[in-house]
Amino acid sequence: QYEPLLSEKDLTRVEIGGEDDGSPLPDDLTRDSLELPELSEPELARHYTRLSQMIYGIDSGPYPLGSCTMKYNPKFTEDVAALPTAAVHPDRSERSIQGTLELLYRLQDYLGRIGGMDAVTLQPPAGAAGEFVGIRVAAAYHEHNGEGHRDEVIVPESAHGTNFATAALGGYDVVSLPSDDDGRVDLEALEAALSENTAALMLTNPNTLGLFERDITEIAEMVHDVGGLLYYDGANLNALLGRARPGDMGFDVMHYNVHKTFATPHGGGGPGAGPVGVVDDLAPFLPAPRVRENGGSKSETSYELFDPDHTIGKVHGYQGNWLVLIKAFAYIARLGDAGLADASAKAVLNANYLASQIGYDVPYEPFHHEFVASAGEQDAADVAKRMLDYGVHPPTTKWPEIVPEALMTEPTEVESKKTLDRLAAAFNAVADEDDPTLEAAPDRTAARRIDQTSAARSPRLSWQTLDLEDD
Amino acid sequence: QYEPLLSEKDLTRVEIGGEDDGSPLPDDLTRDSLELPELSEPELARHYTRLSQMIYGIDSGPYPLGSCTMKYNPKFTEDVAALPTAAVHPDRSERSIQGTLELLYRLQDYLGRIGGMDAVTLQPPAGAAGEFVGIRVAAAYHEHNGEGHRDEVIVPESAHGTNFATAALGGYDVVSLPSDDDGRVDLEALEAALSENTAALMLTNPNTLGLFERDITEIAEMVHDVGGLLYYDGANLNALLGRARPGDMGFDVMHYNVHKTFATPHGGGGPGAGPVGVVDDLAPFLPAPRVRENGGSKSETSYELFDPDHTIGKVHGYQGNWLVLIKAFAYIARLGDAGLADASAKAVLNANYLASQIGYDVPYEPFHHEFVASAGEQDAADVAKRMLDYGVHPPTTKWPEIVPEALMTEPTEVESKKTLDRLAAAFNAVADEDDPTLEAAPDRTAARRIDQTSAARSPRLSWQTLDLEDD
Amino acid sequence: MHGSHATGSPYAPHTDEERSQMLDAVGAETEADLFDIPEAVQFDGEFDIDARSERETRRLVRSILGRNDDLTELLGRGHYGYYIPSLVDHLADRSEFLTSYTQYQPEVSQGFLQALFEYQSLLVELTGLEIANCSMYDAATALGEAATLAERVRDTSGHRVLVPDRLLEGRRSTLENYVAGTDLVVEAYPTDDGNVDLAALEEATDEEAVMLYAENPTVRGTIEENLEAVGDLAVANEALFVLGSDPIALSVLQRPADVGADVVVGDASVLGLPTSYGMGLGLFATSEDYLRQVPGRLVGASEDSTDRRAYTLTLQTREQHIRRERATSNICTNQAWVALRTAMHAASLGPNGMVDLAERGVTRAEDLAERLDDLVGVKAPVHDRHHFREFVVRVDQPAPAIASDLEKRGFAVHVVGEHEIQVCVAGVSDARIDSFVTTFREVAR
Amino acid sequence: MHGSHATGSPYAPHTDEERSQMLDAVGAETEADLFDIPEAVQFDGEFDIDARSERETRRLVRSILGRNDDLTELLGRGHYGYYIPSLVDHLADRSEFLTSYTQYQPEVSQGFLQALFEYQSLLVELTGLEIANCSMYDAATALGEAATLAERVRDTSGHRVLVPDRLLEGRRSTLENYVAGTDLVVEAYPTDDGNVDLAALEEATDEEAVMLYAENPTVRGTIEENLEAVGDLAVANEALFVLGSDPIALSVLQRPADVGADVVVGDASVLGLPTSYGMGLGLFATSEDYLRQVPGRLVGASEDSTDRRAYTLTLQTREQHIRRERATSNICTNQAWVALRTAMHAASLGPNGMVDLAERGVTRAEDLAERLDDLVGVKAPVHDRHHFREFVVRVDQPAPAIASDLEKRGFAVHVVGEHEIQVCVAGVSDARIDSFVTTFREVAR
Repeated sequence: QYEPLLSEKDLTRVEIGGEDDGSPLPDDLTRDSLELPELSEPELARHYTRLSQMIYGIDSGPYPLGSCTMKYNPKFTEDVAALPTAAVHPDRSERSIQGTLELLYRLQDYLGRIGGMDAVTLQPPAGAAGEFVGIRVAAAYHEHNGEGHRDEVIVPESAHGTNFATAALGGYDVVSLPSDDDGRVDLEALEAALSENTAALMLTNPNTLGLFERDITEIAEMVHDVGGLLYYDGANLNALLGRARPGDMGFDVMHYNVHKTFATPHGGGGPGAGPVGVVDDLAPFLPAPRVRENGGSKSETSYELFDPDHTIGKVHGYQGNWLVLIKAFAYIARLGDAGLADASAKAVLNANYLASQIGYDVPYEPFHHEFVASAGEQDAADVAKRMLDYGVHPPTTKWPEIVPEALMTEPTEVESKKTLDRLAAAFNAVADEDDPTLEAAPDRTAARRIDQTSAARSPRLSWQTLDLEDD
Repeated sequence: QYEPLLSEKDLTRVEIGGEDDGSPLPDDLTRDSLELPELSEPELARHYTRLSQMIYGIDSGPYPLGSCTMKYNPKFTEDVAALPTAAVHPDRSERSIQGTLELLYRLQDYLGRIGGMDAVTLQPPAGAAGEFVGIRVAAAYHEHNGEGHRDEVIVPESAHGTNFATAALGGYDVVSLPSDDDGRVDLEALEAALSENTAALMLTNPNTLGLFERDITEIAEMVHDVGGLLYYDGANLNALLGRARPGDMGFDVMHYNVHKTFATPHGGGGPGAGPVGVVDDLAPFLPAPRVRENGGSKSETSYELFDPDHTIGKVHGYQGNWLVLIKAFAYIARLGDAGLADASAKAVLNANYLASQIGYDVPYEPFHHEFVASAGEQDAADVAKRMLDYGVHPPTTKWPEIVPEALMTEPTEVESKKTLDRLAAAFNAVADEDDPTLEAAPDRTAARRIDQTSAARSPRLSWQTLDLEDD
Repeated sequence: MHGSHATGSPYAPHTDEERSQMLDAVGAETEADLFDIPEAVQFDGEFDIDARSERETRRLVRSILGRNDDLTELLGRGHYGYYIPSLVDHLADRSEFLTSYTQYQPEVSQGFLQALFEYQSLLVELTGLEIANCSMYDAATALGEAATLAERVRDTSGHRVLVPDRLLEGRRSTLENYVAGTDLVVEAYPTDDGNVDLAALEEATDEEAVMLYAENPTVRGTIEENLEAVGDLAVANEALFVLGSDPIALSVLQRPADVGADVVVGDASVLGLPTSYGMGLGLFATSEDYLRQVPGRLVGASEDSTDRRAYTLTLQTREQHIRRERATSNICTNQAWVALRTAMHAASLGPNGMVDLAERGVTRAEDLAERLDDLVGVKAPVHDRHHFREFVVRVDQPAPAIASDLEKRGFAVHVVGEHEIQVCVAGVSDARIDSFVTTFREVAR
Repeated sequence: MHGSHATGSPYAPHTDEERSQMLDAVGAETEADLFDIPEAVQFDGEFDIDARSERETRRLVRSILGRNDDLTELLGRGHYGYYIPSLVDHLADRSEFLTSYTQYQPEVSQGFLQALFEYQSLLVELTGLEIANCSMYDAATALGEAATLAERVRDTSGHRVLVPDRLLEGRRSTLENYVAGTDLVVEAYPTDDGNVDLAALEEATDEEAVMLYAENPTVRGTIEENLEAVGDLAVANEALFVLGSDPIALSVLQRPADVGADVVVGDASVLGLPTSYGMGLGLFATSEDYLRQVPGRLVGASEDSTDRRAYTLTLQTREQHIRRERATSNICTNQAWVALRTAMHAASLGPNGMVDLAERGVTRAEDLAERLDDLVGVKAPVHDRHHFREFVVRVDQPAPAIASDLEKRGFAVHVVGEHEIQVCVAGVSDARIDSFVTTFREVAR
């Protein structure tokens, strides 16, 4: 059932200033009026309840979006983030927010251990912001060493789009690296791409095909040999928890997607958080401030903020997405070593089991937490739309492009065998259907197939552009 | 989409006792095993999320159940009931729970003012329990006065079923009272029913037709003249807030349905709360304990529990539904005099407006917060089922029986004109439909028309009685 | 100056314009015209209740409840502070569950009906009895309802309801009120070292007995060892055997059906509800023999018109809204939402978790009793029985003084005799238990 | 002993039996067989992170955060403690909102898309500009994105980004990082008595300027009086006029479109989010001229195949997952859920409530300034301007000492100069303001 816009329920214009309204400001400092919906709490409760019913969330069913690690979000982490003691203003004195600083310090420490990194900043508010910190840190490092001429960042063709965009935002030329026949970094191509102008190679491991870059040690050596840095994109870290650490593989800098690996909810697009870990050599360049211990009394350690010596400054007004960081801390503290390792083990088991149950071809293996199937003669986007009709969320589609009509699938550890069987049944049912059926899909959803071309050709980006209907 | 039972998702049998399980108890004190579903948090979150989606709640749309006063439940009242300071054990010392006692005291006071009553108990956990307190108090009062012979309670034919059942539970003979042609108490019939055996007359005002008992003063006199007591059923109090008070009308005892009048959520059937107010003469008989001030320090009043002199004892293990009482207190404190009076004003306006917009005949008026329409040649139960297809909740049906095929409708004050128009449209659409259409309804709901006969004829009251399907 | 609704209900959505249109439609100038109240009974006074903003109201309640002391509660006797998984709050608070009415339109209430059906099934497994209703108010009222059931189903002219002498006052008093309208009489039988005094009960039981009531665990925390004997006694005298217990205890203790219980009552909110000043959830399960006499609502499985399984309230002819004065009970509004929470908590624990929780109640109580027993001037437990979750402690000093001292130091306990204190381990962390022992040593010497 | 999952993830639902079946299906003995990690880089150490129960974890976090002092915050400068209606938490926490992903499958995301479309529309009304995206991270990053937009759309060879000398350090530093990969240079222009020093800005502005940035209200709480002049200056020099503000200020202050703003940035989480140690919601609105250059996600209306209105992410060819290194920004994960909360809070206030809240920010700040100005050794406000919600106070005593004394007595304020303190009234109750004035009198003398 269609839910009208708030503006279709009411629009009330309030006049501001003028003669007798009692506005405390002179008219030349104010606007004339404000026109917005004026609705009561019962009406709003129903509006947003109805809207929520037209959303597929993680509590609705499986959500196997490749590279997105859509885990179940434990309910209790919401409770701890909602503690009144968590609501502090960013300009509070350090002395008065020892709790906040302690939690940040502990999370820095946890993440350092998990990634094998020496120093961590929690400031980046998302994965892409973490990448940006990595690139800016790399730039500052090279500059500091008199190597400011390095102007290239190498990115594998199959990498996440943010890697390219981030490198460009950092002012680098992007050198794209093709995969080899096995779907991994082509060492010869890498050799060719590397030069004295190389600032960094950005890599995710396992890569977007779910494959571990077996030559990682050699890759690290090659990059380091030309004076470049090795960046780890943490999007796929859920494959490795407790079994391998980027720091041990030779990576110099990495980001963590806590809204993937550490189960903080994705919120319909965000907020997430993208902490960055680095090896000792890069620590002086991290954003300011970070948190450290400063002694304190016998019974309680105290904490303080400090600016790294050669800090790049800030990439966020304050310290990033604090509420998200609390949830990530709580998740890690809940699972501990054994839980984290089990999460990866079950994530990899689930991906392999699911792949074994579906009829679509999976060209590259051995994959880990995710696999990329090919829809073959079918259009992958249509396959996805049709899967919606079976009550499950489809995988990421048409990417990475190395697999034709890619169905990039990451079930995560939270799905049971029964759910995976149901998901496999949906894949297989769609695999047997013909193109017209697929093209007509979905037909059991709140909206039918949406016209993207019309949306983009005549953009209507606010209710002000629509012919509103009176509710 | 069908949601399997928990037991269809898993059943795990745990053995208890036996030789090597390490049970701390000897086998003869334990059961052999326990067989229940063993499921993980993600699976349970999805189960209950899915179940919630198959429920129509107050945030889903209008809920015009006559006599049920299904108001919007303000969200903030949940927050105050969830305060950690509210979680206290019933055996705590009075000194250590002054907050709880103060809130109860203030609520007793609020309710007394609103109902025009001298003393209030908050113990009854529901309206029917409040009625039971009223009947037990009446019995104790008569007994105390040497009038233990009074063995009849008079109840109007159109009264709520609980009135009859409560009087019977109290050991009284129920004398049923017909309505007059205007739908109100028939004074002659009342005269005939009253006698020296009359313990009480139970009345709701406005009555279930929404009509104010205009002769209430005379009725009170008649009842009191024979030595009976007048009981007010608070189910319809939402019609009168700030405009009339049972105490002023001559009622001796009344209950309040806080889950109706004071917007505490109904919880799919409960918990509610049914506080009881009485005039001074009856106060010594109220349940034990109640709360009173006991002086305290200069800065803070303190409170204590006390047993009324001739208390009937208890009707609940402790003090009733405490969490519900907090919500009721918060609602009253939020609205204040003006808000409460406005609630009744708008409730009555809404009922009158809705009645004016529907095609069904409304035989009795002037009604207040609710009206009873007649479905005429249609079956009222079928009308209700068909209304579900229009996305609204139907009214109470087939009751009171004084109106043929009754549609007892109470929109409450929380519905906007637009919602009432939508509700009226649903009424009117169904009014134009034929019987086969109505009998086939509903067809847009989670379940289609459910076979009541089959349910009652071969009762299957647990999953143990079903052939379970493996999910 | 810009706010609307400043003088009305914040939850009435009417704009001035809509209000006018509506008044026009009904032919009234103001709402007052719609009221048909004789002048003599019109109220023109004030309640003198101030309206407050949402924020101020929250602050008010927070401030009032802030007067409650923050104590570690070692309290039990029917209400327990077990940890409730976060899942329960988050899901039970979904407004579809919280704000819906009784399921009189089952087609749009399937989710709640199924949850209640699952709750009933949980109790069926726990008790071994075939029928559980979907809630009474609490243990005391469930006990009262059991007595009226006994009265309705009795074959004899008996009128005696036998209950243990050590019965919570609220249960006894409520029971007395429930039978006040009948010819039943409540009589106490003695207990012996915390359990039923079987010889005395045998003595007391005759054909006039219509109901025998026992509890397991008992109010003093002992595990009852005589249930089968009580059951036999009930059979021999054609009395109804009513057993009081709760879902956690039932997870490991003797299954009621195995000891001949005809009805099981108790407070099921030990799962799912924090300590809420006595708010509860009346558990009521019984044999299928009494199907038509059960009080309260029952959810049953059925089929919809497409032959799919569907759930509905059933056997409603037992209930007050149909049967009126011949109903099996006057209950209408019940504790459905608490039952939902209980079912969620149980589901969250699973059978392993429930058994664990129950067994830890035994071992942790044992441990604490041993540690207290080591203290000077203290004997624990008083009764030479197995204990479940709580036990009675004998102290040389006057018990009220000790309890008061403990309270000042942050602990709440029961005083159950001049020199008897009762303590409970449920929900209390190991660290707080350690601290309690230390404190107890100081105050008990 | 009965618990499962004791050593694994509590959120992985696998039973032992299912795990075996799955391993069989993939032909592995254990999960370890499925990993393809060279031995050299395998990790066989420990993180030394203990697993905890849910309850213990909650207790841990509660205990850590319990070390934060409970202060009344008279803090502002971009983050405010406005009261958030309970409605917002209850509805935004519905798991469909909280746990869903970016709306790449719009057919099953209509609810979130519509909410974001409504958020965009709110900003369009507030700014008077045609386009608002559905979030950046915070005000600082939105400012950075505005500069890169200026760089992309510039007609000239200019490279100067002019910002006020009094700019929050976090905004300035973030801006510097965002333009580090471009030829843009950030330069400060002077302010005068809290507002833009117009003469100095005119002096500083030339054709090399690609962006002029001003804020209203300013960081010192003054209402900017020179916006139109700044707008004219931007037009004259073909520079982009970027204005910093927030939704509450925009409810009453001059409409950005009316003063010639090309872009509006700021922190929209002043509505909908409690103070969260700087967590924010980057507001970004601009003219339709820059439609194809906007950073971040845009929700648009369209039709579905049955011609019903439907919403979808649109113009995605601007974004990184399509355009890669030629994207308008690298942003992917954003602050969508915060935008939802902001939209809910705004809807809850309505236009009357928003104007009220804004105007009360003016009058309550005025009142407090007057009361402080009456104190010995205190001048308030420092600037002879209209103020919005906050203002600077001059104190004779050293400001850090005063702030420290205030903190000891329960109040947090900003120190903004050796003898300057900044205070903010937003979200502070009248009672606490009274108490603050009393306390200030004591510490300032």
